[in-house]
Amino acid sequence: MFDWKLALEAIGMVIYATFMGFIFMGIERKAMARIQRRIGPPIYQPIIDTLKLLGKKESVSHGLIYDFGPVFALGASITALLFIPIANFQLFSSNADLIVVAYLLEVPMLGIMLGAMSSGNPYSALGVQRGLLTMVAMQLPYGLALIALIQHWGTFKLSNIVALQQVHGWSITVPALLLAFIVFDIVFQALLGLEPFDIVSAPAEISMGPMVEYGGKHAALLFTQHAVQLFAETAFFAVLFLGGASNLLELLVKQIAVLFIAIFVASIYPRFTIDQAAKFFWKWPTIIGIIAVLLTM
Amino acid sequence: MVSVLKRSLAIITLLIIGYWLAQGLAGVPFGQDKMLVGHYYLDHVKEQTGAVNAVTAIVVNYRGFDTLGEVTVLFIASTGVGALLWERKKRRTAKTEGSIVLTTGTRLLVPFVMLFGAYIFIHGHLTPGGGFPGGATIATAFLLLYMAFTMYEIPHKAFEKTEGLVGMGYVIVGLIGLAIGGYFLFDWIWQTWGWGHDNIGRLFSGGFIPIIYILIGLKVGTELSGIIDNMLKEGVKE
Amino acid sequence: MNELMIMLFAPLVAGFIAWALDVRGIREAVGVLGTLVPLGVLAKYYSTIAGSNPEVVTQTITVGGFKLIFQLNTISWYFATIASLIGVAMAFGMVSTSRSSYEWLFALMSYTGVLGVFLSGDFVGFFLFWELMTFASFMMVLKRSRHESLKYFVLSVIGAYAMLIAIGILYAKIGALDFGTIRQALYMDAMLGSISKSLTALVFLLFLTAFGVKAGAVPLHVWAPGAYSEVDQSYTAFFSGALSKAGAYGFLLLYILMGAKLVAALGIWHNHMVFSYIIAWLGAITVVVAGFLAVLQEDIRKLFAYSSVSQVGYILLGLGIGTPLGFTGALFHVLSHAVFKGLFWLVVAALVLRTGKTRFEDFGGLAEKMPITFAMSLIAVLSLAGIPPMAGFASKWLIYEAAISAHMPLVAGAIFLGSALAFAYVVRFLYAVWFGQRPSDLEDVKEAPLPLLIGMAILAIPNIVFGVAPGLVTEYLGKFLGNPVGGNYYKLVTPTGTYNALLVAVLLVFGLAIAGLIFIYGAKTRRIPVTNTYQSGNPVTEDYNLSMRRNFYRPLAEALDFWLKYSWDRFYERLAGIAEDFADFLREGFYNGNVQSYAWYLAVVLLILALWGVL
Amino acid sequence: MSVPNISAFYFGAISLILIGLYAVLVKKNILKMLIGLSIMETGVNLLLISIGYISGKSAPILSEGIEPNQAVDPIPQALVLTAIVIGVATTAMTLSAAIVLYKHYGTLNVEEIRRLRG
Amino acid sequence: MNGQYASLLIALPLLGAFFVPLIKGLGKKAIKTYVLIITAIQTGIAAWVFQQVYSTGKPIIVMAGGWRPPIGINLYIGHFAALFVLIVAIASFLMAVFNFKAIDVEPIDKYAMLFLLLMLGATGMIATGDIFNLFVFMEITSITAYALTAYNKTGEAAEASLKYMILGGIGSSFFLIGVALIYGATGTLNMAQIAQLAGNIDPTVAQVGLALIVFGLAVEAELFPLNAWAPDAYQAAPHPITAMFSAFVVKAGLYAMARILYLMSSVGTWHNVLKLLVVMATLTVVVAEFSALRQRNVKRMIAYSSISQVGLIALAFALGTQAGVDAGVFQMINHAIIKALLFLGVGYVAVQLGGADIENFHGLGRKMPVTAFGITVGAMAAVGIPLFNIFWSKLRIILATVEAGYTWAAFLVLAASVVEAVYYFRLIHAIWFEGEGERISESIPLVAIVVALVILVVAIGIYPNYLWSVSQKAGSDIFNVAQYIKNVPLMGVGA
Repeated sequence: MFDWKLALEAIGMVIYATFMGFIFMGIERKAMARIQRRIGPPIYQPIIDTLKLLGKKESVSHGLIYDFGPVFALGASITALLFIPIANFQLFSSNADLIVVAYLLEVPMLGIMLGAMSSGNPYSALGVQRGLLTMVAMQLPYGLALIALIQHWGTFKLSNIVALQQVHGWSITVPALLLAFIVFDIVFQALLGLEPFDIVSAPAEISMGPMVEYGGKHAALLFTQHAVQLFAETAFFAVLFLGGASNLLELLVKQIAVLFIAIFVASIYPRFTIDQAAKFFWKWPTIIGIIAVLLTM
Repeated sequence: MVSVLKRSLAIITLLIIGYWLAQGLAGVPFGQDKMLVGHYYLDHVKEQTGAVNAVTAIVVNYRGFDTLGEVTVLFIASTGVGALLWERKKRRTAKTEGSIVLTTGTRLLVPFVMLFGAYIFIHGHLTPGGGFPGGATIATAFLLLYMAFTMYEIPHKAFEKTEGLVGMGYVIVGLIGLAIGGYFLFDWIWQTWGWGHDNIGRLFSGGFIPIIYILIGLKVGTELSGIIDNMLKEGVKE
Repeated sequence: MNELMIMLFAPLVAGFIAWALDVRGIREAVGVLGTLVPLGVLAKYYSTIAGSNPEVVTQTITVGGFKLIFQLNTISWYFATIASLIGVAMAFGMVSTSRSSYEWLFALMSYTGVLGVFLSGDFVGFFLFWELMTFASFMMVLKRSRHESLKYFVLSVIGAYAMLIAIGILYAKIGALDFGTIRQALYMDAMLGSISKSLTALVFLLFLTAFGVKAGAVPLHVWAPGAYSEVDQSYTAFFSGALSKAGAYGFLLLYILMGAKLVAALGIWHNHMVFSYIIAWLGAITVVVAGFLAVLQEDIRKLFAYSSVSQVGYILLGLGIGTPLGFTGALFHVLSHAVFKGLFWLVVAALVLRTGKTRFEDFGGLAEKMPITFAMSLIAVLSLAGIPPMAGFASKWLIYEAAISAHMPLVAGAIFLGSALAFAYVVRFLYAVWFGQRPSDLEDVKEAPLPLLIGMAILAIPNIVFGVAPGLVTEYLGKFLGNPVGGNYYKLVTPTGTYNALLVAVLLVFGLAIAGLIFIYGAKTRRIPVTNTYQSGNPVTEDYNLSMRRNFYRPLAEALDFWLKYSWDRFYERLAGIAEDFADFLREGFYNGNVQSYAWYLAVVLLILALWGVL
Repeated sequence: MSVPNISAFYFGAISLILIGLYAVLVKKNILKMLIGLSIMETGVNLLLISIGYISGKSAPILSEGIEPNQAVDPIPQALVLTAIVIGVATTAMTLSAAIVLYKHYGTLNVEEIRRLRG
Repeated sequence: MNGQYASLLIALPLLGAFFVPLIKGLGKKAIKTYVLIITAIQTGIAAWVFQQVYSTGKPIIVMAGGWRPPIGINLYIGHFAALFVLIVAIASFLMAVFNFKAIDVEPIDKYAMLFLLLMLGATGMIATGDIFNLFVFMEITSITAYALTAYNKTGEAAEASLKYMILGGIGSSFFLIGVALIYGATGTLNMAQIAQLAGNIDPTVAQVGLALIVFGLAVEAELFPLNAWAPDAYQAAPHPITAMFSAFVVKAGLYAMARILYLMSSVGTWHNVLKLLVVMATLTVVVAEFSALRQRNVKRMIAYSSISQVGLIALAFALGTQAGVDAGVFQMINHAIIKALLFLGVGYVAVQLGGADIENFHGLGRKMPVTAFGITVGAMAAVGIPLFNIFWSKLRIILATVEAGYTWAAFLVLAASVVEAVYYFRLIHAIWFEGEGERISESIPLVAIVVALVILVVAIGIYPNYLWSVSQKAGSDIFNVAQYIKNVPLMGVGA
């Protein structure tokens, strides 16, 4: 019963996604540098960093849960990835719908939190607190955007949504869903932990937030997780609002487009403090979200 | 200022209540014959109870139960007063001896007053009045003695015993009625034994009414004087 | 006496025996036995209830002129089994945490009360066991604190009496008390409309208060934190696991008995039944408000109390949606909430038993000391936060499906916010209790005693089993809801979405495998104790024990300070104060000791009689 | 709302009752209240008797000269006999209570006798 | 032993009371045992009468003096009277046992007499079939009550009894006016005949007469504005007497009111008398409950609670429906049991620990466990917790009230019973979970009584069927006036 074709596709997709994830991280750093009129590292720099971290002779660990955290995070990201219909590979998306994927995208957060908390470092605890608060803050608009989407298309299944978008045109062409797109875009910043909402791992303040205690292969795992997460998020964004893609190349273009929007926004805005972020999320994005939802009722 | 308001308010309230009562009484016209059970009593009192005085017949025979209750009420009153004013040792509070007129007058009058009281309750079934007025007159005799002499005290131990005995007597008469006639307070003398049927209107008639009235007379006399005795005394601080 | 009665009164009798004997060993044994009997009887009846030709088991007894009907149909079997499952877990928990026979008596009495509520087929029995349940749980709280217990009792008695008046009105209008006749009469009445609209609204409001208090809907949730935390914690597993479900059962009963009539009376608005829309919004507000309050708590028991209120809010929300899918989601959440909340409370019981502390700042770093309890709490955390392979997620997913497909977007938005808050306060619990630096006085903490661990295991297994195979529950619930959810044991298929629990679990394992491989191929790791992190090797002394256990979510509190000014608690305290002052005023005013004024009262009555007579 | 035309006896009885009630309602001294109480009782007794009276008929003593249909209604008279004794009993009890009260409180003013209240 | 021997119910206590002065010299203990024996015999007779009436199903008509009603006075011992005379006898017997411990103020012989006559008064009020005889027995009960309230001879006792006397005096005078009016209109004093003639008497007279009689009896039955004397009387009276007050004295007044109310049901303005009574009864419940909320003296608190529960019974009677009356009777029986239990417990604590203030009740669970347990069960039953007896009767009353259309009354009554739950559970908390103290020995007979009453309360709570059937029969005895008239062998008297 175990169909080999699907398994191979899955493994291939995981490798492709990891690789492309690192490239996206590279593009992100490169574009940010370019905007700030400096050269910036080559786009394959993250791959080199990860391999360097993996190659370290010895890695420090603070107990079982400290190790289990990053492993669980990466595993969850991979699972989430496999449920998103990427270009023409349906993978397992027929078995889960939008809500399941949205939740699976948030599960890695728990893995990172577990690891960070068990490290015993107060800064990582501070990072955990900020990460959680951001998640709480952005959850409402995030939900409203998804609900508007579901109500408009009338189905939860990602594959159906992609099919419908092929037929009726992309989601952003619908005015109500445009509002949802804007909300989702703002929330997307927080999901990726980019500039206005990167308080979670605020580099200047608490150096990498929750990951402060991580080094060696734990850091490598977290970097891979971040890459897969990045790829999955952008793919998810593309599937929902930009009508998915018939082939990988078209998907890649859309993902990079989304990425660039995020990078431009990130490079302009200063950092919000946590309660400012919460207040902000509960003001404008929520209002727009509610309008979008009421329009699509 | 408040009391004037209160008084006027009271008057208004009472007038309205009075008007309401008057309206109610208007439905019961004064002086008309409203009797229903009364006629039966008047027609049959002679041959059923042998008493000439219908009121006494009703009080003792027809509605004997009321009177039994009535006697209990007075008994409760005297016990209650006794209980409330009870002191271990009590003595009279009177300071001044009665004047010559009073003392000699009492010495002369007391036996006659007592006799008259006895007369009232013995002839209860013939003449107006009965056990209660008779007993009250006897009590006035004792009151006279109290007013006249500062040291006089009624033998209250003996009086309490008589009260008890006489009360029991009344109930036993009722129980005999139950035993003989099958009904509590049944006038077995008049109904079953049929004594005194021939001399209605004379002393030995009226079934057990005279007996009961004698008992009531003694009881009321002792009780009222007991009450007077309790009230006229003060506790002795040992 | 057929099994139904044995099942119903076994816990009560066991409670009395345990209370009377009061011998250390026997008391626990009798207690546990008392809780096992109902579970056994229910298991025996599973085949008749859920078998091929399901038939309802009924038993009627006449008590004091009332005919009490006890029936076991699919719904009551479902609720009764959940309650008895939690009951057994509670009994195992109480074996190690409760010292006095007083607690055994009233715990088992409340157990009979809950079973009675679920099994009774007429309003008198329902009201009797409802009062019994409230009274028994109140006595458990009375032992520990007067203020909290009185607050709990007054609110739930107000609810019970509101229900009594509603029952009275129905009895006056229909003349019968048993559910069958009432349901039939109200169904007919929906067309005829002999019961007026306003009267139906009044009855609905009264029932809403009664069941709202017990389920802990927002305006009436004030008793929950106090009552849940002031009781022997393993009993709270039952208190919040099973007793709050009586409230949910009440709402379900409302639908069954008066559904048609309420729709006819209160009408439809934007194709939502008005009365169910009210219940949905009640649930949504409860979820959000209780979630925010839970996040800001400093005491571990208060946190879980508010979290329990918020989770019951989900159930109300599910019921409020009104579609068969909504009912399935709500009833599935009844099971999952009972199971993971029961587990949490047993974990709290273990913590309180071993450390004797209840505030977050006193805990820390217990993961090594109590590994099994930590593992159990991790399962409970995953389930409550709604991480996919767990039962919590399955029921929450169903409620999402129902809410959005029933076009109730804002309510669905509330669930999103609620589940995020759930995630936040559950992770906060993990951090404050299990990780970080361990305070010195917790060094000698031992693992929880065996019976407590058994209790936890009893509740942990269903979490996983129903998480991976949610079809079992939806297929059973489908029996009386006209199976809105298709798919087999491990895959839920609704008209608008699917969720393959087994596949998610398998892929999660697959992902972990990949990550694990990467981890193993990396360098070998050197184990360092938690203490020498930011001190670069120097031992972390007590005063340097920097940890963020106290007011972990201070920024959120600042963001919400506008809303936090108002508190329902203070509002009710003021109300009670006003009532007591009114009582004093009444007493001083009326019985002022002066005979004359008493005589005046008589005169006034005479005046009233006179005026009324004269007019 | 016509003023009801009732006979003098009823009017007398009702006014006695009202005067008694007035005393109880207004007077401050306990003894005066008790006197008011006994006035009321006498008023009631008078009312009871006057209800039984039939104008132009004699007392219900059926000695030789008087026929049954010439007698007044005997029942109220029997009732009054009991009511008077009850009146005596109540007054005796109230007075003895007043005596005990005075011994303990030292005053008979209704305002001051208020230890038991609330 | 034909029915007439039921008159022993009245004769025996009377004979016993009159006999007491003769044995005065034998000392306190002898008198108390004497009272115990008399009440025991009375219970025996009452049980015989109860068995007689309930087995044959026909009421016993005792005709005093052999005269058939309406000529003579008749005692109508129907289902209700038989039941309640038994309750009066049993309660008096229990309190006679309590006398040994509770009474040591001096004139014990006078106390014994008053004790027996109080029992007599209540029995008479319940059994009588004649309204003036009802007045006499009401007077017997009230005057004994005045005397017994003032029995402790303290300042408070005298004050309480004076208040009771003045209000009782006014009440009974107006009752007598009512009787006079009814006699003036109908010409008879027998209740059955009045019921027959009530239809065609002048409506204003009937309205005034009925209103006055109900007013007079309402003072005795402690309805709202008229019950100002009750808390003081309950608090100041000796403990066994307070128990008797709340167990049956009040109820005798309430029964008499209900009996006359339903007899005159054919009077035109009957329905709005009922409405007024419903309002007064509900106010009684509410005011009494609220006044009990912050009581420092536990005895006064339970007095208020007893007044409010009696108000509940009055509400049940005032509904005017068969279900209401049955529920009222059922509540009467249950209330008698738990109030006897509560006052016995509180009284015994007051005797042992000196005074009934809440401070003495702190840690009572450790000092006097059995009494504390009795009080707790009594309190829990009073609140209406299931598995206790009041739950069933309160449920019946509420259902009957709502059925009769007085939903607002049911609402107020239930709000009041929430208040009742608060102050009772504060008491329970004070008893069991506050304060400390070492064990004090408790007297065996009282412990036996407390345990017996507790078992009774729980037994009725678990199996109320028998008592409910009894109260249904008793309820129909009051409500079904036509049957009452048929039972009484009226002579065809009249012009």
